Amino acid sequence: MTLHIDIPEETFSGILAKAFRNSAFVAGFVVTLLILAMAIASYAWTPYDVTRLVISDKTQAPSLAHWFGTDHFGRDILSMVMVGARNSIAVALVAVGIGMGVGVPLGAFAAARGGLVDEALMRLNDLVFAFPALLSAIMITAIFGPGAVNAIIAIGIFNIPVFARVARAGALAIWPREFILAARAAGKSSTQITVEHVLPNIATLLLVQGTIQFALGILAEAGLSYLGLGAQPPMPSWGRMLFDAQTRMVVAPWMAIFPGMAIVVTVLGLNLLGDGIADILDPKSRRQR
Amino acid sequence: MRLWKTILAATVLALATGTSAFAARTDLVIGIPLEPPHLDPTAGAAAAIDEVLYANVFEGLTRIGPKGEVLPDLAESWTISDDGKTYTFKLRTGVKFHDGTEFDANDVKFSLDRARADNSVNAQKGLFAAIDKVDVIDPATVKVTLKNPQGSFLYNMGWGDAVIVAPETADTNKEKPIGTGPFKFQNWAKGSSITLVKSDNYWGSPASLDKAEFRIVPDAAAYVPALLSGDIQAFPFFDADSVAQVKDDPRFKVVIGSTEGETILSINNKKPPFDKLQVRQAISYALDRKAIIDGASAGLGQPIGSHMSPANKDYVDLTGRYPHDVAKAKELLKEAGLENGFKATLKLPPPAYARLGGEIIASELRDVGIDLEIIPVEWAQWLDQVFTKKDYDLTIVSHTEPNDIDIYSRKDYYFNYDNPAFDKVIADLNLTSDEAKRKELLGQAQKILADDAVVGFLFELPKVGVWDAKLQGLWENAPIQANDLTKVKWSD
Amino acid sequence: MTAYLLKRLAIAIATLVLASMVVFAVLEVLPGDPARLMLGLNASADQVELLRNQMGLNAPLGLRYLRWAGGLLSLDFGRSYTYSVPVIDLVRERLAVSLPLALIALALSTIIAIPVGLFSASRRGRAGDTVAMGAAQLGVAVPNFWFALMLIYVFAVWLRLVPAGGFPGWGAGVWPALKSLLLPAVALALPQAAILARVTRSALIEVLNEDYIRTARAKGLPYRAVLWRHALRNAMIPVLTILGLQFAFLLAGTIIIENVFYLPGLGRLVFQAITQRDLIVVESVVMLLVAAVIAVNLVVDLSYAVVDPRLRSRQ
Amino acid sequence: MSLLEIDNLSLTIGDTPILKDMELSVAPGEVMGLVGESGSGKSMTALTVMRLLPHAARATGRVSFDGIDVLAASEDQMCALRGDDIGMVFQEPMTALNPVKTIGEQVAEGIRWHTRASRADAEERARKMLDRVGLPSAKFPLSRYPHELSGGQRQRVVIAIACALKPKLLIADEPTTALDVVLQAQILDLLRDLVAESRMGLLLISHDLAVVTEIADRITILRRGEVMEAGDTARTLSEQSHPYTRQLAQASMHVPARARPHGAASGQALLQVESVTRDYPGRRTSLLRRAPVIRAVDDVSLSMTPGQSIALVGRSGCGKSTLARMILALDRPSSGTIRFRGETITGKREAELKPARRDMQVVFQDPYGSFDPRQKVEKLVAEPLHVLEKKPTRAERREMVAHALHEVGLDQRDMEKYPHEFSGGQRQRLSIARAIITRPKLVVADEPVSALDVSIRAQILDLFAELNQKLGIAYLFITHDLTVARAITDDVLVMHDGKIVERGKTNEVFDHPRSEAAQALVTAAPDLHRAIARRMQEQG
Repeated sequence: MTLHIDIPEETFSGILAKAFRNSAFVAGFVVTLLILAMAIASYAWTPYDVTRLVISDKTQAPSLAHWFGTDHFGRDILSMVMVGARNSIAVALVAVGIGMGVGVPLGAFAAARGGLVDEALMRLNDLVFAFPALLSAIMITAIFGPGAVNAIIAIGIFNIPVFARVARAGALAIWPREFILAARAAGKSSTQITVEHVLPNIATLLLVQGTIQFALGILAEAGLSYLGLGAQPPMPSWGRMLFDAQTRMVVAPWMAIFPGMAIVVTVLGLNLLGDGIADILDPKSRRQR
Repeated sequence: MRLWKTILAATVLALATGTSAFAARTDLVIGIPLEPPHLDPTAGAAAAIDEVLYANVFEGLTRIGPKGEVLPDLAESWTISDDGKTYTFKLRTGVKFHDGTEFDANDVKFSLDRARADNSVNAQKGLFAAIDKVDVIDPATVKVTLKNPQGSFLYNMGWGDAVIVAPETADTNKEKPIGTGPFKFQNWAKGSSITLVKSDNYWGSPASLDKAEFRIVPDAAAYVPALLSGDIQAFPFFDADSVAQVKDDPRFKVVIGSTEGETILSINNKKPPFDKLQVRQAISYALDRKAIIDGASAGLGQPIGSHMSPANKDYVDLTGRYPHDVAKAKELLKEAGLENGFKATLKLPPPAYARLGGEIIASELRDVGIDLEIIPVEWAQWLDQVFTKKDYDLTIVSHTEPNDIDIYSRKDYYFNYDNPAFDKVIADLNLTSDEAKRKELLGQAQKILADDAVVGFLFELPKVGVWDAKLQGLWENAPIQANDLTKVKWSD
Repeated sequence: MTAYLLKRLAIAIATLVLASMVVFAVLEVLPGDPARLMLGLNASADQVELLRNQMGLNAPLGLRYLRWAGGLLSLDFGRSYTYSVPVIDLVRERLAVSLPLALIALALSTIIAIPVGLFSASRRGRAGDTVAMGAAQLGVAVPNFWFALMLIYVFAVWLRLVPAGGFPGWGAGVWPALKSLLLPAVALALPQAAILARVTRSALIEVLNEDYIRTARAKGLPYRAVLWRHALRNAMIPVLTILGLQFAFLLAGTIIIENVFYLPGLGRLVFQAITQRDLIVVESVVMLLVAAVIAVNLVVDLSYAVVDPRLRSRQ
Repeated sequence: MSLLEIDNLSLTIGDTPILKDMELSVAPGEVMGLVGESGSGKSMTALTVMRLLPHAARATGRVSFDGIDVLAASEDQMCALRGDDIGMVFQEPMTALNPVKTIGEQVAEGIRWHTRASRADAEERARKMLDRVGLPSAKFPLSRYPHELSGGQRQRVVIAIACALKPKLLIADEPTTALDVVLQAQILDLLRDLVAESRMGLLLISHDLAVVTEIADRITILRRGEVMEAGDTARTLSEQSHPYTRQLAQASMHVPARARPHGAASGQALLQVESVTRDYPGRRTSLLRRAPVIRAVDDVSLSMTPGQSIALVGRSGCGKSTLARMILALDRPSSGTIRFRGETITGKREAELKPARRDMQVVFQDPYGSFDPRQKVEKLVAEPLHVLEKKPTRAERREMVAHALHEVGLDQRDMEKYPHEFSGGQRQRLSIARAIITRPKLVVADEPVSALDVSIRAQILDLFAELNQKLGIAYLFITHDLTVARAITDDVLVMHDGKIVERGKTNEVFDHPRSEAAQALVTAAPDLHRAIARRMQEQG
């Protein structure tokens, strides 16, 4: 099932100008930027110190002092969301990094080499895909102990076959192209060809897949920390905040609303960004011939 | 969009007719957090087994009442010899097991001998250690001779692990429990619920409930919706944090009682720097019990200064020994040569008191310079790493067994605490049955533990019970891990 | 066709064996001793050792693997440490919850997603399309346990139409059992429907650009007939792929939903088994899930051949 | 009253103008040829008549078919017309049929839709129609799937679909462009018979003047959406009153000036191919028997001398591209050896091929596919320098690229641009620049001009001729177009089913083809001179 790839034909500046007319891209870009800024800002400053527990002002409603209200330990939820962003983004980003870093070369190599190597990689992929992702992530964190690092590894492992499959499909669509034959006629080795010609041409495909996996990573991290297997206290995480909020839904609904919204907005932003990029660089949408 | 509207309307209509009308009720659904691994109280330590079966399905010679007092049960009455070593129990007659077989003295001898045998898998073998021999005088009388007088023997015979089972069904109790209680076992849907129904051949006054279902609800978050939607009518051990959501609701009653659970910050006494007394005392000074109770148990539960439940008649209030004093704690740390603090790990088992309490304690100890790394563990890992291998610095756990101050004298218990003076007090306690003498000895024991700051004594785990306002007869306290339904009935 | 079938079958079996080795190896590393857990606080060390031998935990690794794998083939999964009951019975009970839940969720997701995908593909770029895809974006972004919470408080607590959780068992009648599966199924179906709608839409748009669609229109077929008779069938392959993945996820990935609704499903069985170090249950159920996923993939592969004749003859 | 009347039709898609005040009419039984280069709007005219335009299209003016005002008709009216009164055949047969439906279903569908016939009747008529277009039921049962048919056979199915209900007007948009010469002749004959048989009007759209001249009664020449000239085919093409018509006609017949064949072959042979064979594993029909072997190249031997230019002609699928790739060492022969400048190159590892690669390069067919759009021209043209012994410095490299660009008639500054900033013809020049930058001894050109428009094709052939003279590069020209072979090469090899069936001087072979395959090629190949002459006789 090879993917039919039309190579977009546009200069970089042309693409950029086009990007800012695409609503999905702009919305996604702005939201993602905001969340990133919030996460980075939290290193320097947050309205309150998230490690200080002030039991006396426990579960206060949103007020001028605490815009998002306080949680069951009296911690400021806005600060927790900001620091939580740092954790979620870090986990998802590194997990995608692992997925791409290992998956893409594997996929590209399999496509370039073909034959036995390709078959072996595909079987490996099927094997990892066969394992239920969330369950296996739980097994991994149960073995090595919960914590952000283990969550990264658990989520990262399941990104590898995704990128391997996408990279392979993309590369297989590029290899029969004539400019590859020309490069072979110029005596270039399959590795040189992969680096110079194949990877740049499937870059957009990987970028789009990257944003999607990033968004899924955020959700996976939230799921793991909801089960108590993600980042450990005093490091706040959105999933954990949702878990703590559950038993206080009726009394303190803001404890559930704001972290939930943070997850939704971040994932929405990333998906829109992904869609925007796909639309901009997808030649089919522009071909009116 | 038209399609959507029709689908929504149809589902709402169909579901509305399905809810059950409220008849005068004789059934009850009780929510419990943990599912028992099996249904034989004489072969497992899990509290959940007793919570379902104690007094409802199985009965012992004696029984522990709602206030922790010892009541007669299958033993109608008993006489104790002067030297306190031989007990002669007069058994009730005409008692039948749920499978119709007769109950008599032979069953008692079989149960006691089985529990104290070498290859017995009974989780509390210590209860029977003092027994020398058991003799059947006649079908309604049993004589038990002890090796040495034991003040708590009658109390011990009231434990869930000491219930009387029939030889024919002893081995199959794990799956199909056969006892003599007012309820008999009906069905066990693994992972979901255990159902008991009224026994038709009970010797005593029959239960008022026809059917009692214990439904397993592991996630505290699901308690409130289950209550509010009427799925479950009673939670004997409700989640402290969720109480705020139901306490003003007229449909429900919130009953705060006490348990035998001393919630403590256990310290590994042999592991430096915790082997230094000043460090352990500094920790006790750093703890703000009130904040911990507010944060971890929604303000419910009494602070404790030593290993004794305030509801116990021999309780000595030692909470004043270490008031919350950050400066004193820092001073003590300086004395111990650790003025700029140190790092340590805090391993937390799953229950809410541990996971919430742990975060608060970590924050409080951080104020005095002790930087704790929180490591959440499951019970299996806790038992393996903390309890068996003693591979821990600090941990939080609530010891819910009654009268268990003697654990500090047990050899290689996970506290790694070894104080001959304390061991002597406990040894004397075991030998005396005179109440006044026992009270004096227990007081000494509590004082030693407080002075040595063996652990950080936090609070007595409250029993937070929430059930339908029209429900009567459920216990307020939990002197023993049980949900005695014998007296439970609907008021309307 | 048979060549295609046999090749896929051989691959499936190879993957299965490989997976069983991985599962066994991973679980040997798992810290925590099940025997100690079963005996509780006061059991002495030699009692624990006695139990370990009884359960054969001390036998050499290779032997235990072969014994276990052999058992798997004869469907004798061995006895659970915590429940001391044959694992197969446990699994059968839990499957009675997880399988219908997965099927209902999959049905719900398909019934919602395919029409929405078709609708927005045929109105590409217009208002209907952007609204539908906006909703799909939201559907994917909402964490399903958060959505489940909302569902409980609206439909169970406030409207009291459905139970807030728990599973009465099929014995208690089909309707009450179904009612208790409804909310969890909806909570699971939402993100899946969102993903499936987006995939259906992009697959259809891809197909609608093909030349044979223009040939069909040149035959005089109106747009709607072209969409149903020509476009939909060609767009099936990517849709089938996603359906296969979703069913595999719905079978095993629902731990969180099972927790929120306290349903005795497969997910929670394995989650508890991991926490209680009930190795036999974890190994067997994970293997069962892996086998199910491989079977589903095999079915999806075969359905490709049914949908697309080109695959039938190819190597 | 003519069947189809279009006058001052203007069409814009989004904000780009496509057609301006266009007129055209087709009478029943008449064949109207619509000729124009790519981008002239000829396909859009057809789609306007069928009302199959994209959303953003806006059409003004009058298009009347059989008295019906097409532009004002409702969608239902148009659905009733399409497939029943107007049939359409498209260019690309490989993708024109639905891959998941049988050919029977796809032909019968139109019939059932319009006539409400029962399944059995519709299939019966479909069966008859398929026989009529030359797909006998013995070999082509209704249950066959498109992927089981060749390009030519699929085009016949498309024609069957279009003519199933004996439409009044048949529109054929470049029906044979994707087929080889012999197939093209067969399909044109089929169209001519079908039109004559039921007095259908035929609007034949093509960029190939020769094809249109052979079949069309009247002709309309379109350029950038405007009608340049229209009238009887013979008169219009012989008088060539409009300058654009003249330019088109001459370009079609252009033969580049070649002073003299490059110095007679002397010295050591450049290339020797000795009994080379290439087998591919066929589809495994049953599990037990080994898969039947497909022999693409069968025991081929040839040799080339420096500076010589040879044409390799044959129908599509005859193995000429496979042979070329083996010569370029991009594919390994199953048996036989290839020696290039005395060195055996078959069976060598990539590293050992470096010296050979320095002296041979390749030019491909598709100008859009032969360049990586992600890189600038400078890097692309300089790619072959990779094989040079000593790597040139950046400055030297830019110098060599500038020189190569100049040689192919492009500007130095083009080095900084991306491939998509060039037209099809310019890209082919870039391709040639890339091929000659290392001063190779042999350039293999695989259908280098077949994707280009007529006028540009002539310029590129001139460039090839000029470079052959100046740099003494030997060419191996692969083409299915005999006029190209005749124009540019001295010798020709005719291939059929993997074998070389005839070889010799290009003109001699083409004037007196001996082998049966060569004869078929020569008779089928459209030739503008011959076509005009024949038309003149008919139309007097």
